[in-house]
Amino acid sequence: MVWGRVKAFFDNDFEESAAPSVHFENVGVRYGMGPEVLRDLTFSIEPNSFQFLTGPSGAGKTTLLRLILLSVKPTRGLISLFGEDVSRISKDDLTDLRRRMGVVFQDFRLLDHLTTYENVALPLRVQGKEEASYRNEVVELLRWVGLGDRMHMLPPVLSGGEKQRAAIARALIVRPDLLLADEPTGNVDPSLARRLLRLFIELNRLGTSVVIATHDFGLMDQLNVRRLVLGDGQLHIDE
Amino acid sequence: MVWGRVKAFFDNDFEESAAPSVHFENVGVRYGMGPEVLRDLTFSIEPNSFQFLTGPSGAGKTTLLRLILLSVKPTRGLISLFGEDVSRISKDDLTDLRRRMGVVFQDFRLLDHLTTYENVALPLRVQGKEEASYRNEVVELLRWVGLGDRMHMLPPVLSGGEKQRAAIARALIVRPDLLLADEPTGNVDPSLARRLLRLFIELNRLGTSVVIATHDFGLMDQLNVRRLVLGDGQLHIDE
Amino acid sequence: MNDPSRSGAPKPEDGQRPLPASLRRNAPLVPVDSAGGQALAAVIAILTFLAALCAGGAELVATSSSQWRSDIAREVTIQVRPNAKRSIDADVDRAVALARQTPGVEQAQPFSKTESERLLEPWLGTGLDFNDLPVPRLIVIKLQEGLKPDFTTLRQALKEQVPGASLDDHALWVSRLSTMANTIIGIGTVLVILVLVAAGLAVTFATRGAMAGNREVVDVLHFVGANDDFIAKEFQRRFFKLGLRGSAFGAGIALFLTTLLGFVTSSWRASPAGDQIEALFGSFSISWRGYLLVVLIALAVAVITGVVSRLTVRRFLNENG
Amino acid sequence: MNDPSRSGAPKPEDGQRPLPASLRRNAPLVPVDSAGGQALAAVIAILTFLAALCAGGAELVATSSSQWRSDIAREVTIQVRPNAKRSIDADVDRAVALARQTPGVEQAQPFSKTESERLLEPWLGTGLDFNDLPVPRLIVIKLQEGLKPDFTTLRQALKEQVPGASLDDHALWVSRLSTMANTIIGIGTVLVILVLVAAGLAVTFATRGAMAGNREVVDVLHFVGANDDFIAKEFQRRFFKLGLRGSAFGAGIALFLTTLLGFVTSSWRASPAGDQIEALFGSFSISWRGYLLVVLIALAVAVITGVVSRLTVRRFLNENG
Ligand SMILES: Nc1ncnc2c1ncn2[C@@H]1O[C@H](COP(=O)(O)OP(=O)(O)OP(=O)(O)O)[C@@H](O)[C@H]1O
Ligand SMILES: Nc1ncnc2c1ncn2[C@@H]1O[C@H](COP(=O)(O)OP(=O)(O)OP(=O)(O)O)[C@@H](O)[C@H]1O
Ligand SMILES: [Mg+2]
Ligand SMILES: [Mg+2]
Repeated sequence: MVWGRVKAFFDNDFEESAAPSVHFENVGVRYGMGPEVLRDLTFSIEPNSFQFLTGPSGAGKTTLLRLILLSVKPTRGLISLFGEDVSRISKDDLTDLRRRMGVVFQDFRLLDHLTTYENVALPLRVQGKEEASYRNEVVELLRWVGLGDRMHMLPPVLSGGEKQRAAIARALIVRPDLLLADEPTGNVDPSLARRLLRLFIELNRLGTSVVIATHDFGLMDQLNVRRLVLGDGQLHIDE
Repeated sequence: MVWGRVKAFFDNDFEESAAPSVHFENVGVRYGMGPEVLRDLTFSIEPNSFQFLTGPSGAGKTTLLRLILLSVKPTRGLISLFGEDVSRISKDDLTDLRRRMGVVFQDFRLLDHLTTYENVALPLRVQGKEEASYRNEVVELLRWVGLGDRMHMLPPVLSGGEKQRAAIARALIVRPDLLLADEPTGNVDPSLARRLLRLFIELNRLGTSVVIATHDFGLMDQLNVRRLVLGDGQLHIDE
Repeated sequence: MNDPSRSGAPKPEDGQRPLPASLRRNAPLVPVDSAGGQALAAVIAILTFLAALCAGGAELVATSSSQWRSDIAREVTIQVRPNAKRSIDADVDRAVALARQTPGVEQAQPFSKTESERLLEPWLGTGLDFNDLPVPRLIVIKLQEGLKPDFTTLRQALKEQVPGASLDDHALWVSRLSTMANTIIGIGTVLVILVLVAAGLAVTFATRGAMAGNREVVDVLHFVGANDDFIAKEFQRRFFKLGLRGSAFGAGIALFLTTLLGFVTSSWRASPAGDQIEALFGSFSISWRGYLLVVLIALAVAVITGVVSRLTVRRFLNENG
Repeated sequence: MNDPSRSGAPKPEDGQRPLPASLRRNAPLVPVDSAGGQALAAVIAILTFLAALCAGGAELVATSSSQWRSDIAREVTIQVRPNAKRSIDADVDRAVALARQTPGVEQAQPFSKTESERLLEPWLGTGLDFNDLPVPRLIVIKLQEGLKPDFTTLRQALKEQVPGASLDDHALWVSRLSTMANTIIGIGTVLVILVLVAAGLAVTFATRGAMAGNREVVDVLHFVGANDDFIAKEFQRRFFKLGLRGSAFGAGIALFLTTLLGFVTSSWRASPAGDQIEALFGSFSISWRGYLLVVLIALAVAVITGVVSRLTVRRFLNENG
């Protein structure tokens, strides 16, 4: 598999870059005129690290991920991504940053008019790559997440878990430097969840920083890694 | 609370009706030209019963619920709802049947342009009820599921778990004879899940048949009830 | 956490805050500003505008032409040709007397010699010495309005008593002008119908688009117990409002533009170009009938929008279970 | 289940089925049949159709009027009035000779007495004994095409040698007809511009609607690393296609209808009503210039659609981060 072959390259590459993938300093955010959903967040996500993000429903997990994705602006504080301050970033740089990140949305956000295959290949197509160069890889990944025979179906006819797996595959296909997954196993059975977790772990081994937002203690208990716990708008870190 | 007051009525009412809420006989279904997703399903859901529906991702849980909702037609076999054969049902009867059922969709299906309050009140509004007659009840239920201060927000700005709770409230508000919930706790934390389960149990006590499709063994283990397990298109029942 | 049904009163986690004064927003159940909405209103406005222009133009021609026509039809002339053997003045007097006897004739006025000569001027050139010419003389007869008297007796009498006289009731010209005007009115009407059909088409497409785009909403409404009637009504109400808004806007602009044009042309009227335009199109000030027509068209468009969208929605619902 | 990166080859659960021949569908990244799409195409078709009709009408008037005008301008007449003291036939011959000497005159043809009399008939009535009348005589002069000869010398010569003659170059009529035709052409042009503006507006609204309806798609494209340029291009391509389709359809119908009308009117032509219509509007067969115009308008609409939607998309993307 291609991933095995590029492993060495990634390993070398990440040794040099010391800057954390994500760094928050005293970040606070509110929606509109509402109360602060998150306040005084100060933390880092190191390159090649693995962590869970948890907290009760409505605690702000998704909001935190959206801050990292730059789709929500903090009302105060400083955010830097890959060592770069993002407060006055240009549109082009934003695109570049986004190409280094993979996201699994809580509500999947697949494009309904594209097949599963096309959805998963979308990030590569958007980057202007030739189809021949990624075709095998996409198919391989789809088979690994159990969508080998769903490749040509449109998302609206997929089951909930199938959509979720397609969303995961789309985030993984670019082998991003930073993976943000929002409740990526909420719609699949425990054995499939384990299988998907293995995929995240493998990606992490290849050099990606992984952040998984989840409520699923069963899933978190399988892996002894750092936990970022949100509650009452504040962050508490379990190493 | 109003529910308490109508309890006696429901209790008496259901003693007489012996017909099962749902009855399947040799039902099979396929989508388009594909393989049979479900085959040879024969089972009943008794009035005032409580059961979980489980099985791996893609096993056909949602499909089974959609069969009961009459939004998918079986390719063979017989389905009857509340003692009535539904193969040649008229449009008016279909509306009547649907008003006796409450559904929580796996993907919520809230109307994005209505507030949470309006979404929850929708089934009552559609039935032509006056707002004054249901207003307190809706607010009460919203507070119970923890959306008391989200009442006037539109679904797109709700968190995943909040949407799910709004969807649950919309299904419960009409106190249906049959409640179908598809993965109703996939996006909430375990303690909230327990709280929601209590709501379902209470509804069941008031006379509703409840079917909860879920992957969550943590949830199922809390209640010793019948489990309908789907696998390889076939149904296996754990009493 | 208490079980609500047993504890009598719920204990929500956010305390017993009083309810806000009103929870009712009465939001439409069908999203109002969905994709097609604004576009549809704009398009309906445009089409109404065009329809109103066409109708206004046709009305203008109809009004002017009916004026011309009645003017011309009300004016019958008797031509008395000079005859060396008779006195032309006596002939003219005789013919006038005969005409005045005919029922339905309001007035019969002979042209004087100078007037007759001036009539011939454009055709025979100016500066001609008319004394050399035995110029025929005209008698202009004005008919009572609305009456179409029978001229056979008059014709007969003239033939007998004034051999050089001939009666011209302009039938040919009236028919020519009628054909012309009717053609223009016909074209205008066809254009209006075309535009209304276009509006209907646009609404059909937009409704189908909106239904397809709102399939989710329709599904949800079905699931929570709404019947087709209810859903169709919701959609229709929305489209009727859109249609009314669009057509009112379009008609408003058309009225505004017409009024403006009326002002502009009335200031042009002195210029020779203005004269030509006015001769062709009449003055641009539209009568109350024109305004009424524009308002009617706006209403028609709104009604068409409502009806077409209702039919489309019903068909869509029947097709899609 | 094996870990793919360590086992070298994956062992998917559905076996190693060979890949299908092609996975490429090249589906557009922007949904094609979204709500507004069909409606927009229909509306563009309608507007193109109307624009084509207006343009066609204007072109028709332009062509016919330039024909009339050049015909009229090319025909200059000399009127020779009878004079008891001179021989009219000699005068006519003299005038003809003088006209033929003038440079730029192609032909000078005197009307015979009968022809002249027939010309006067509608004005003096039929059955008149023209022997009694000293009828003026006309000489029709045809000018060489494109030339506008100087008539001052001719006028001077006529004045000296044929006192009863006067030259009429129809200047007044030409200017009248010009004003009329130009007004009609102007109105047609204004209508075409109006319709094009309407098309632009409709596209703007539809694009904004489509963007709002596809906000999710835009978001996703942004998140997977597409820049604004890429997204704008995708939208523009789609709208250009829609616009082209719509305008081609509308133009097609307009061409078809015109051709059909041409056939119908040519069968009418015998009837008197047909005569009137033809006199007014010319024959309905549009010249190649008319067809070209319709095609140009269709192209213009498509281009407007593309450009306007691109601008709208860019603005939308800038406004919405
Ligand atoms: N666009 C928005 N406008 C206003 N409020 C918002 C918006 N998005 C989220 N919120 C509110 O912010 C709070 C945090 O939302 P968020 O989605 O981050 O929670 P979460 O931790 O992801 O919850 P869940 O586990 O249920 O998905 C919620 O109460 C939500 O209602
Ligand atoms: N409309 C459809 N057309 C074709 N295939 C469909 C359609 N809907 C569902 N399927 C397929 O039928 C199978 C069963 O789907 P279903 O949604 O019932 O699964 P599920 O048990 O609910 O799974 P999950 O737990 O992932 O939600 C899936 O493989 C799915 O791809
Ligand atoms: Mg969330
Ligand atoms: Mg499902």
